Amino acid sequence: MLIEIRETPFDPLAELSRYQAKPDLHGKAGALASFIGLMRDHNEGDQVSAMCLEHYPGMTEREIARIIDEAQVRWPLLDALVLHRVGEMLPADPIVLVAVWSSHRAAAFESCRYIMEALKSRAPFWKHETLTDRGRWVDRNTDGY
Amino acid sequence: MLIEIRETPFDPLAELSRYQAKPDLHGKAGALASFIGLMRDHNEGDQVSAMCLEHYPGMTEREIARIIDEAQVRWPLLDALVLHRVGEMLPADPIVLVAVWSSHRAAAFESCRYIMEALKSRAPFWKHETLTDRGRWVDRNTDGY
Amino acid sequence: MTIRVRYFASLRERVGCAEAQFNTGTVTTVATVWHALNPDLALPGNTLAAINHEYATLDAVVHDGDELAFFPPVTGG
Amino acid sequence: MTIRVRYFASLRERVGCAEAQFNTGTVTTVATVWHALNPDLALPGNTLAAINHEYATLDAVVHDGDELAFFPPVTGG
Repeated sequence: MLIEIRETPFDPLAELSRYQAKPDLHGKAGALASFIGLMRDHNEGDQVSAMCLEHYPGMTEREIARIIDEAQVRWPLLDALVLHRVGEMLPADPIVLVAVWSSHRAAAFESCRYIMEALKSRAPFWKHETLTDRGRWVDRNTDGY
Repeated sequence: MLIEIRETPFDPLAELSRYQAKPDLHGKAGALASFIGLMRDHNEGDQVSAMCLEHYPGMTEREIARIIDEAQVRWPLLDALVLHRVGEMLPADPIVLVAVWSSHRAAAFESCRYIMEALKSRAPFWKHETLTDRGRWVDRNTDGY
Repeated sequence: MTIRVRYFASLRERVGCAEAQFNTGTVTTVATVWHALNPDLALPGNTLAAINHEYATLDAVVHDGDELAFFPPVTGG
Repeated sequence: MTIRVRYFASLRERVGCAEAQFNTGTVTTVATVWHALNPDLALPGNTLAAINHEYATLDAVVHDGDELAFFPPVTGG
Protein backbone atom coordinates (compact mmCIF):
# COMPACT_ATOMS: atom_id res chain seq x y z
CA MET A 1 0.00 0.00 0.00
CA LEU A 2 1.36 3.41 -0.94
CA ILE A 3 0.07 6.94 -0.37
CA GLU A 4 2.01 9.90 -1.69
CA ILE A 5 1.48 13.62 -2.05
CA ARG A 6 3.43 14.99 -5.01
CA GLU A 7 4.52 18.60 -5.40
CA THR A 8 5.58 18.17 -9.02
CA PRO A 9 3.77 16.75 -12.09
CA PHE A 10 3.52 12.95 -12.17
CA ASP A 11 2.57 10.38 -14.80
CA PRO A 12 -0.10 8.21 -13.16
CA LEU A 13 0.07 5.45 -15.77
CA ALA A 14 3.84 5.16 -15.48
CA GLU A 15 3.51 5.09 -11.68
CA LEU A 16 0.86 2.40 -11.98
CA SER A 17 3.14 0.32 -14.23
CA ARG A 18 5.99 0.57 -11.78
CA TYR A 19 3.82 -0.35 -8.80
CA GLN A 20 2.07 -3.18 -10.63
CA ALA A 21 5.43 -4.94 -11.08
CA LYS A 22 5.40 -5.91 -7.38
CA PRO A 23 5.98 -9.66 -7.28
CA ASP A 24 3.23 -10.35 -4.74
CA LEU A 25 0.58 -9.21 -7.20
CA HIS A 26 1.87 -11.52 -9.96
CA GLY A 27 -0.76 -14.14 -10.74
CA LYS A 28 -2.78 -13.26 -7.61
CA ALA A 29 -4.50 -10.10 -8.78
CA GLY A 30 -7.31 -10.74 -11.26
CA ALA A 31 -8.56 -7.17 -11.23
CA LEU A 32 -7.07 -3.68 -11.21
CA ALA A 33 -9.55 -0.82 -11.02
CA SER A 34 -8.17 2.68 -11.24
CA PHE A 35 -9.32 6.25 -11.39
CA ILE A 36 -7.35 9.25 -12.61
CA GLY A 37 -8.60 12.77 -11.97
CA LEU A 38 -7.32 15.32 -14.48
CA MET A 39 -7.43 19.09 -14.40
CA ARG A 40 -10.09 20.46 -16.73
CA ASP A 41 -9.73 23.80 -18.54
CA HIS A 42 -13.29 24.76 -17.51
CA ASN A 43 -15.38 24.65 -14.36
CA GLU A 44 -18.88 25.91 -13.62
CA GLY A 45 -19.05 27.71 -16.96
CA ASP A 46 -15.71 29.53 -16.61
CA GLN A 47 -12.41 28.99 -18.33
CA VAL A 48 -9.72 27.92 -15.89
CA SER A 49 -6.12 28.64 -16.88
CA ALA A 50 -4.31 27.33 -13.78
CA MET A 51 -4.97 25.85 -10.39
CA CYS A 52 -3.21 25.71 -7.06
CA LEU A 53 -3.91 22.81 -4.72
CA GLU A 54 -3.27 23.37 -1.03
CA HIS A 55 -3.25 20.58 1.54
CA TYR A 56 -2.71 19.94 5.23
CA PRO A 57 0.58 18.00 5.36
CA GLY A 58 0.37 15.11 7.75
CA MET A 59 -3.40 15.06 8.15
CA THR A 60 -3.91 14.47 4.43
CA GLU A 61 -1.81 11.32 4.40
CA ARG A 62 -3.38 10.05 7.63
CA GLU A 63 -6.92 10.62 6.39
CA ILE A 64 -6.22 8.78 3.14
CA ALA A 65 -4.67 5.92 5.14
CA ARG A 66 -7.82 5.74 7.28
CA ILE A 67 -9.95 5.61 4.13
CA ILE A 68 -7.90 2.74 2.69
CA ASP A 69 -8.13 0.91 6.03
CA GLU A 70 -11.91 1.22 5.90
CA ALA A 71 -11.93 -0.13 2.34
CA GLN A 72 -9.76 -3.08 3.40
CA VAL A 73 -12.28 -3.96 6.09
CA ARG A 74 -15.15 -3.89 3.61
CA TRP A 75 -13.52 -5.60 0.62
CA PRO A 76 -10.79 -8.26 0.17
CA LEU A 77 -8.09 -6.07 -1.35
CA LEU A 78 -4.62 -7.18 -2.36
CA ASP A 79 -3.10 -3.70 -2.65
CA ALA A 80 -3.88 -0.03 -3.13
CA LEU A 81 -2.04 3.01 -4.48
CA VAL A 82 -3.09 6.63 -4.01
CA LEU A 83 -1.10 9.55 -5.44
CA HIS A 84 -2.25 13.15 -5.20
CA ARG A 85 -0.76 16.29 -6.66
CA VAL A 86 -0.46 19.58 -4.76
CA GLY A 87 0.86 23.02 -5.73
CA GLU A 88 0.59 24.88 -9.02
CA MET A 89 -0.82 22.97 -11.98
CA LEU A 90 -2.14 23.41 -15.53
CA PRO A 91 -5.09 22.00 -17.50
CA ALA A 92 -4.73 18.29 -18.37
CA ASP A 93 -2.32 17.72 -15.46
CA PRO A 94 -3.13 14.60 -13.46
CA ILE A 95 -4.46 15.52 -10.00
CA VAL A 96 -5.14 12.17 -8.39
CA LEU A 97 -4.62 8.46 -8.98
CA VAL A 98 -6.54 5.82 -7.02
CA ALA A 99 -5.75 2.20 -7.91
CA VAL A 100 -6.90 -1.01 -6.24
CA TRP A 101 -5.90 -4.61 -6.89
CA SER A 102 -8.10 -7.54 -5.93
CA SER A 103 -8.73 -11.15 -6.92
CA HIS A 104 -12.14 -10.31 -8.32
CA ARG A 105 -13.61 -7.34 -10.11
CA ALA A 106 -16.53 -6.40 -7.86
CA ALA A 107 -14.20 -5.65 -4.93
CA ALA A 108 -11.85 -3.68 -7.18
CA PHE A 109 -14.58 -1.54 -8.76
CA GLU A 110 -16.42 -0.82 -5.53
CA SER A 111 -13.42 -0.10 -3.34
CA CYS A 112 -11.80 2.16 -5.98
CA ARG A 113 -14.91 4.28 -6.10
CA TYR A 114 -15.30 4.21 -2.32
CA ILE A 115 -11.73 5.43 -1.79
CA MET A 116 -12.11 8.15 -4.41
CA GLU A 117 -15.41 9.45 -2.99
CA ALA A 118 -14.14 9.37 0.59
CA LEU A 119 -10.97 11.18 -0.50
CA LYS A 120 -13.03 13.90 -2.15
CA SER A 121 -15.24 14.40 0.90
CA ARG A 122 -12.67 13.98 3.70
CA ALA A 123 -9.03 14.39 2.65
CA PRO A 124 -7.91 17.97 3.42
CA PHE A 125 -7.11 19.46 0.02
CA TRP A 126 -8.36 22.79 -1.33
CA LYS A 127 -8.43 24.00 -4.93
CA HIS A 128 -7.84 27.60 -5.92
CA GLU A 129 -8.61 28.33 -9.57
CA THR A 130 -7.15 31.05 -11.78
CA LEU A 131 -9.82 32.33 -14.16
CA THR A 132 -9.35 34.81 -17.00
CA ASP A 133 -9.93 37.84 -14.79
CA ARG A 134 -9.70 36.64 -11.20
CA GLY A 135 -8.94 33.82 -8.79
CA ARG A 136 -11.43 31.84 -6.73
CA TRP A 137 -11.54 29.06 -4.20
CA VAL A 138 -13.61 26.06 -5.23
CA ASP A 139 -16.20 26.06 -2.45
CA ARG A 140 -17.26 22.42 -2.48
CA ASN A 141 -16.93 19.17 -4.38
CA THR A 142 -19.92 17.89 -6.31
CA ASP A 143 -21.44 14.65 -5.10
CA GLY A 144 -20.03 11.66 -6.98
CA TYR A 145 -22.88 9.18 -6.59
CA MET B 1 -13.39 5.19 -29.56
CA LEU B 2 -11.27 2.08 -30.13
CA ILE B 3 -12.04 -1.63 -29.79
CA GLU B 4 -9.33 -4.16 -30.52
CA ILE B 5 -8.88 -7.90 -30.11
CA ARG B 6 -5.21 -8.78 -29.63
CA GLU B 7 -3.67 -12.15 -30.39
CA THR B 8 -0.38 -11.32 -28.66
CA PRO B 9 0.44 -10.00 -25.17
CA PHE B 10 -0.23 -6.30 -24.68
CA ASP B 11 0.65 -3.72 -22.03
CA PRO B 12 -2.64 -2.08 -21.05
CA LEU B 13 -1.03 0.85 -19.22
CA ALA B 14 1.24 1.67 -22.15
CA GLU B 15 -1.76 1.45 -24.50
CA LEU B 16 -3.70 3.73 -22.19
CA SER B 17 -0.86 6.26 -22.17
CA ARG B 18 -0.70 6.28 -25.95
CA TYR B 19 -4.47 6.67 -26.32
CA GLN B 20 -4.72 9.33 -23.63
CA ALA B 21 -2.41 11.59 -25.65
CA LYS B 22 -5.29 12.30 -28.09
CA PRO B 23 -5.51 16.09 -28.34
CA ASP B 24 -9.32 16.20 -28.02
CA LEU B 25 -9.13 14.85 -24.47
CA HIS B 26 -6.60 17.49 -23.38
CA GLY B 27 -8.17 19.75 -20.76
CA LYS B 28 -11.67 18.36 -21.50
CA ALA B 29 -11.49 15.05 -19.63
CA GLY B 30 -11.65 15.41 -15.87
CA ALA B 31 -11.98 11.70 -15.19
CA LEU B 32 -10.48 8.49 -16.53
CA ALA B 33 -11.85 5.29 -15.04
CA SER B 34 -10.24 2.06 -16.12
CA PHE B 35 -10.39 -1.62 -15.40
CA ILE B 36 -7.73 -4.20 -16.21
CA GLY B 37 -8.50 -7.91 -15.95
CA LEU B 38 -5.43 -10.05 -15.34
CA MET B 39 -4.98 -13.81 -15.56
CA ARG B 40 -4.86 -15.41 -12.11
CA ASP B 41 -2.82 -18.53 -11.38
CA HIS B 42 -5.78 -20.07 -9.54
CA ASN B 43 -9.52 -20.49 -10.15
CA GLU B 44 -12.21 -22.31 -8.16
CA GLY B 45 -9.60 -23.87 -5.88
CA ASP B 46 -7.37 -25.20 -8.68
CA GLN B 47 -3.97 -24.05 -9.89
CA VAL B 48 -4.11 -22.77 -13.44
CA SER B 49 -0.88 -22.86 -15.45
CA ALA B 50 -2.11 -21.52 -18.79
CA MET B 51 -5.24 -20.39 -20.52
CA CYS B 52 -6.54 -20.21 -24.08
CA LEU B 53 -9.14 -17.61 -24.99
CA GLU B 54 -11.32 -18.31 -27.99
CA HIS B 55 -13.59 -15.73 -29.57
CA TYR B 56 -16.01 -15.25 -32.45
CA PRO B 57 -14.21 -12.85 -34.80
CA GLY B 58 -16.52 -10.18 -36.08
CA MET B 59 -19.34 -10.74 -33.61
CA THR B 60 -17.05 -9.97 -30.66
CA GLU B 61 -16.11 -6.54 -31.98
CA ARG B 62 -19.71 -5.75 -32.95
CA GLU B 63 -21.08 -6.77 -29.57
CA ILE B 64 -18.51 -4.61 -27.73
CA ALA B 65 -19.36 -1.69 -30.03
CA ARG B 66 -23.06 -2.13 -29.20
CA ILE B 67 -22.21 -2.11 -25.49
CA ILE B 68 -20.21 1.12 -25.82
CA ASP B 69 -23.07 2.66 -27.80
CA GLU B 70 -25.45 1.80 -24.97
CA ALA B 71 -23.08 3.38 -22.44
CA GLN B 72 -22.84 6.53 -24.56
CA VAL B 73 -26.63 6.85 -24.49
CA ARG B 74 -26.71 6.50 -20.71
CA TRP B 75 -23.71 8.65 -19.76
CA PRO B 76 -21.95 11.72 -21.27
CA LEU B 77 -18.70 10.05 -22.34
CA LEU B 78 -15.80 11.73 -24.11
CA ASP B 79 -14.07 8.57 -25.26
CA ALA B 80 -13.70 4.83 -24.60
CA LEU B 81 -11.02 2.20 -25.21
CA VAL B 82 -11.54 -1.56 -25.00
CA LEU B 83 -8.73 -4.05 -25.67
CA HIS B 84 -9.14 -7.80 -25.22
CA ARG B 85 -6.61 -10.56 -25.55
CA VAL B 86 -7.30 -13.89 -27.25
CA GLY B 87 -5.19 -17.03 -27.79
CA GLU B 88 -2.68 -18.68 -25.45
CA MET B 89 -1.74 -16.81 -22.28
CA LEU B 90 0.00 -17.20 -18.94
CA PRO B 91 -0.73 -16.11 -15.35
CA ALA B 92 -0.42 -12.35 -14.80
CA ASP B 93 -1.01 -11.63 -18.49
CA PRO B 94 -3.49 -8.82 -19.06
CA ILE B 95 -6.77 -10.15 -20.49
CA VAL B 96 -8.89 -7.05 -20.87
CA LEU B 97 -8.67 -3.27 -20.61
CA VAL B 98 -11.77 -1.07 -20.37
CA ALA B 99 -11.13 2.68 -20.11
CA VAL B 100 -13.59 5.55 -20.21
CA TRP B 101 -12.99 9.31 -20.28
CA SER B 102 -15.59 11.79 -19.12
CA SER B 103 -15.82 15.33 -17.76
CA HIS B 104 -16.95 14.07 -14.37
CA ARG B 105 -16.19 11.04 -12.26
CA ALA B 106 -19.66 9.53 -11.75
CA ALA B 107 -20.13 8.95 -15.48
CA ALA B 108 -16.62 7.51 -15.80
CA PHE B 109 -16.97 5.10 -12.86
CA GLU B 110 -20.45 3.90 -13.77
CA SER B 111 -19.92 3.49 -17.50
CA CYS B 112 -16.59 1.70 -17.02
CA ARG B 113 -18.27 -0.87 -14.80
CA TYR B 114 -21.29 -1.12 -17.10
CA ILE B 115 -19.11 -1.81 -20.14
CA MET B 116 -17.05 -4.38 -18.25
CA GLU B 117 -20.08 -6.25 -16.90
CA ALA B 118 -21.87 -6.21 -20.25
CA LEU B 119 -18.68 -7.44 -21.95
CA LYS B 120 -18.44 -10.33 -19.49
CA SER B 121 -22.05 -11.35 -20.00
CA ARG B 122 -22.45 -10.75 -23.74
CA ALA B 123 -19.19 -10.54 -25.70
CA PRO B 124 -18.47 -13.95 -27.28
CA PHE B 125 -15.24 -15.09 -25.64
CA TRP B 126 -14.59 -18.47 -24.02
CA LYS B 127 -11.83 -19.44 -21.61
CA HIS B 128 -10.17 -22.84 -21.59
CA GLU B 129 -7.91 -23.41 -18.59
CA THR B 130 -4.93 -25.72 -18.33
CA LEU B 131 -4.78 -27.24 -14.82
CA THR B 132 -2.02 -29.44 -13.41
CA ASP B 133 -3.58 -32.66 -14.69
CA ARG B 134 -6.22 -31.66 -17.22
CA GLY B 135 -7.88 -28.91 -19.23
CA ARG B 136 -11.36 -27.47 -18.70
CA TRP B 137 -13.70 -24.93 -20.16
CA VAL B 138 -14.77 -22.21 -17.74
CA ASP B 139 -18.52 -22.81 -17.76
CA ARG B 140 -19.74 -19.37 -16.74
CA ASN B 141 -18.64 -15.99 -15.48
CA THR B 142 -19.46 -15.04 -11.90
CA ASP B 143 -21.82 -12.13 -11.40
CA GLY B 144 -19.96 -8.87 -10.97
CA TYR B 145 -22.52 -6.88 -8.99
CA MET C 1 -31.47 -21.76 -49.33
CA THR C 2 -28.12 -22.19 -47.66
CA ILE C 3 -27.20 -21.41 -44.03
CA ARG C 4 -23.64 -21.34 -42.71
CA VAL C 5 -23.60 -22.86 -39.23
CA ARG C 6 -20.77 -22.34 -36.70
CA TYR C 7 -20.06 -23.90 -33.32
CA PHE C 8 -17.73 -22.48 -30.66
CA ALA C 9 -15.79 -23.57 -27.57
CA SER C 10 -17.17 -26.58 -25.60
CA LEU C 11 -20.12 -26.85 -27.95
CA ARG C 12 -17.77 -27.18 -30.91
CA GLU C 13 -16.08 -30.07 -29.09
CA ARG C 14 -19.41 -31.77 -28.31
CA VAL C 15 -20.70 -31.44 -31.83
CA GLY C 16 -17.32 -32.48 -33.18
CA CYS C 17 -16.99 -29.76 -35.82
CA ALA C 18 -16.51 -25.99 -36.07
CA GLU C 19 -18.59 -25.34 -39.11
CA ALA C 20 -21.37 -26.93 -41.16
CA GLN C 21 -23.65 -26.02 -44.03
CA PHE C 22 -27.40 -26.47 -43.97
CA ASN C 23 -29.57 -26.50 -47.08
CA THR C 24 -33.34 -26.42 -47.06
CA GLY C 25 -36.24 -25.40 -49.25
CA THR C 26 -38.60 -24.36 -46.42
CA VAL C 27 -38.83 -21.63 -43.78
CA THR C 28 -36.56 -22.58 -40.92
CA THR C 29 -35.85 -21.46 -37.34
CA VAL C 30 -32.68 -21.59 -35.26
CA ALA C 31 -33.94 -24.63 -33.31
CA THR C 32 -34.91 -26.50 -36.48
CA VAL C 33 -31.43 -26.08 -37.94
CA TRP C 34 -29.86 -27.50 -34.77
CA HIS C 35 -32.13 -30.54 -34.70
CA ALA C 36 -31.69 -31.27 -38.38
CA LEU C 37 -27.90 -31.10 -38.14
CA ASN C 38 -27.59 -32.79 -34.73
CA PRO C 39 -30.41 -35.34 -34.53
CA ASP C 40 -28.73 -37.30 -31.73
CA LEU C 41 -27.71 -34.34 -29.57
CA ALA C 42 -30.30 -32.35 -27.59
CA LEU C 43 -29.59 -28.62 -27.65
CA PRO C 44 -27.98 -27.88 -24.24
CA GLY C 45 -30.28 -25.65 -22.17
CA ASN C 46 -27.76 -22.83 -21.75
CA THR C 47 -26.82 -22.60 -25.45
CA LEU C 48 -26.73 -19.16 -27.01
CA ALA C 49 -27.41 -18.48 -30.68
CA ALA C 50 -26.53 -15.62 -33.00
CA ILE C 51 -27.64 -14.82 -36.54
CA ASN C 52 -25.21 -12.67 -38.53
CA HIS C 53 -23.27 -11.67 -35.37
CA GLU C 54 -26.36 -10.67 -33.39
CA TYR C 55 -27.97 -12.65 -30.57
CA ALA C 56 -31.11 -14.50 -31.66
CA THR C 57 -33.76 -16.57 -29.91
CA LEU C 58 -34.29 -20.24 -30.77
CA ASP C 59 -37.50 -19.49 -32.63
CA ALA C 60 -35.93 -16.76 -34.80
CA VAL C 61 -36.26 -17.41 -38.54
CA VAL C 62 -33.07 -17.84 -40.56
CA HIS C 63 -32.74 -16.68 -44.15
CA ASP C 64 -30.69 -17.66 -47.17
CA GLY C 65 -27.05 -16.69 -46.74
CA ASP C 66 -27.30 -16.19 -42.97
CA GLU C 67 -24.49 -17.16 -40.64
CA LEU C 68 -25.95 -18.98 -37.64
CA ALA C 69 -23.76 -19.59 -34.59
CA PHE C 70 -24.28 -21.80 -31.53
CA PHE C 71 -22.15 -21.37 -28.44
CA PRO C 72 -22.08 -21.91 -24.64
CA PRO C 73 -22.34 -19.07 -22.07
CA VAL C 74 -19.56 -16.55 -22.69
CA THR C 75 -16.62 -16.34 -20.29
CA GLY C 76 -14.42 -13.47 -21.44
CA GLY C 77 -13.11 -10.46 -19.58
CA MET D 1 -1.69 25.06 28.47
CA THR D 2 -0.72 25.89 24.87
CA ILE D 3 -2.65 25.04 21.71
CA ARG D 4 -1.22 25.42 18.20
CA VAL D 5 -3.95 26.72 15.90
CA ARG D 6 -3.82 26.48 12.09
CA TYR D 7 -6.04 27.90 9.34
CA PHE D 8 -6.23 26.68 5.75
CA ALA D 9 -7.34 27.87 2.32
CA SER D 10 -10.14 30.49 2.15
CA LEU D 11 -10.45 30.47 5.95
CA ARG D 12 -6.76 31.34 6.27
CA GLU D 13 -7.39 34.32 3.98
CA ARG D 14 -10.43 35.43 5.98
CA VAL D 15 -8.67 35.13 9.32
CA GLY D 16 -5.60 36.74 7.84
CA CYS D 17 -3.04 34.30 9.22
CA ALA D 18 -2.01 30.68 8.79
CA GLU D 19 -1.08 29.92 12.34
CA ALA D 20 -1.65 31.19 15.88
CA GLN D 21 -0.94 30.14 19.42
CA PHE D 22 -3.56 29.99 22.14
CA ASN D 23 -2.75 29.89 25.85
CA THR D 24 -5.28 29.22 28.57
CA GLY D 25 -5.48 27.89 32.10
CA THR D 26 -8.94 26.34 31.85
CA VAL D 27 -10.61 23.45 30.01
CA THR D 28 -11.33 24.58 26.47
CA THR D 29 -13.30 23.36 23.44
CA VAL D 30 -12.72 23.85 19.72
CA ALA D 31 -15.43 26.51 19.52
CA THR D 32 -14.05 28.41 22.53
CA VAL D 33 -10.60 28.62 20.94
CA TRP D 34 -12.08 30.05 17.73
CA HIS D 35 -14.11 32.71 19.56
CA ALA D 36 -11.21 33.71 21.79
CA LEU D 37 -8.85 34.11 18.84
CA ASN D 38 -11.39 35.62 16.41
CA PRO D 39 -13.79 37.69 18.52
CA ASP D 40 -14.99 39.70 15.50
CA LEU D 41 -15.46 36.79 13.09
CA ALA D 42 -18.32 34.32 13.49
CA LEU D 43 -17.24 30.76 12.76
CA PRO D 44 -18.55 30.07 9.21
CA GLY D 45 -21.26 27.38 9.34
CA ASN D 46 -19.47 24.94 7.03
CA THR D 47 -16.11 25.11 8.83
CA LEU D 48 -14.39 21.83 9.60
CA ALA D 49 -12.06 21.30 12.55
CA ALA D 50 -9.36 18.75 13.31
CA ILE D 51 -7.39 18.02 16.47
CA ASN D 52 -4.01 16.38 15.90
CA HIS D 53 -4.88 15.51 12.27
CA GLU D 54 -8.22 13.93 13.11
CA TYR D 55 -11.65 15.46 12.49
CA ALA D 56 -13.21 16.89 15.66
CA THR D 57 -16.58 18.40 16.54
CA LEU D 58 -16.87 22.00 17.74
CA ASP D 59 -17.53 20.86 21.33
CA ALA D 60 -14.50 18.56 21.46
CA VAL D 61 -12.07 19.38 24.28
CA VAL D 62 -8.54 20.42 23.37
CA HIS D 63 -5.53 19.54 25.49
CA ASP D 64 -2.11 21.01 26.14
CA GLY D 65 0.14 20.57 23.11
CA ASP D 66 -2.70 19.82 20.70
CA GLU D 67 -2.66 21.06 17.14
CA LEU D 68 -6.09 22.44 16.27
CA ALA D 69 -6.95 23.19 12.63
CA PHE D 70 -9.86 25.09 11.07
CA PHE D 71 -10.63 24.78 7.37
CA PRO D 72 -13.42 25.09 4.78
CA PRO D 73 -15.05 22.09 3.03
CA VAL D 74 -12.37 20.08 1.26
CA THR D 75 -12.11 20.15 -2.54
CA GLY D 76 -9.39 17.72 -3.51
CA GLY D 77 -9.40 14.82 -5.94
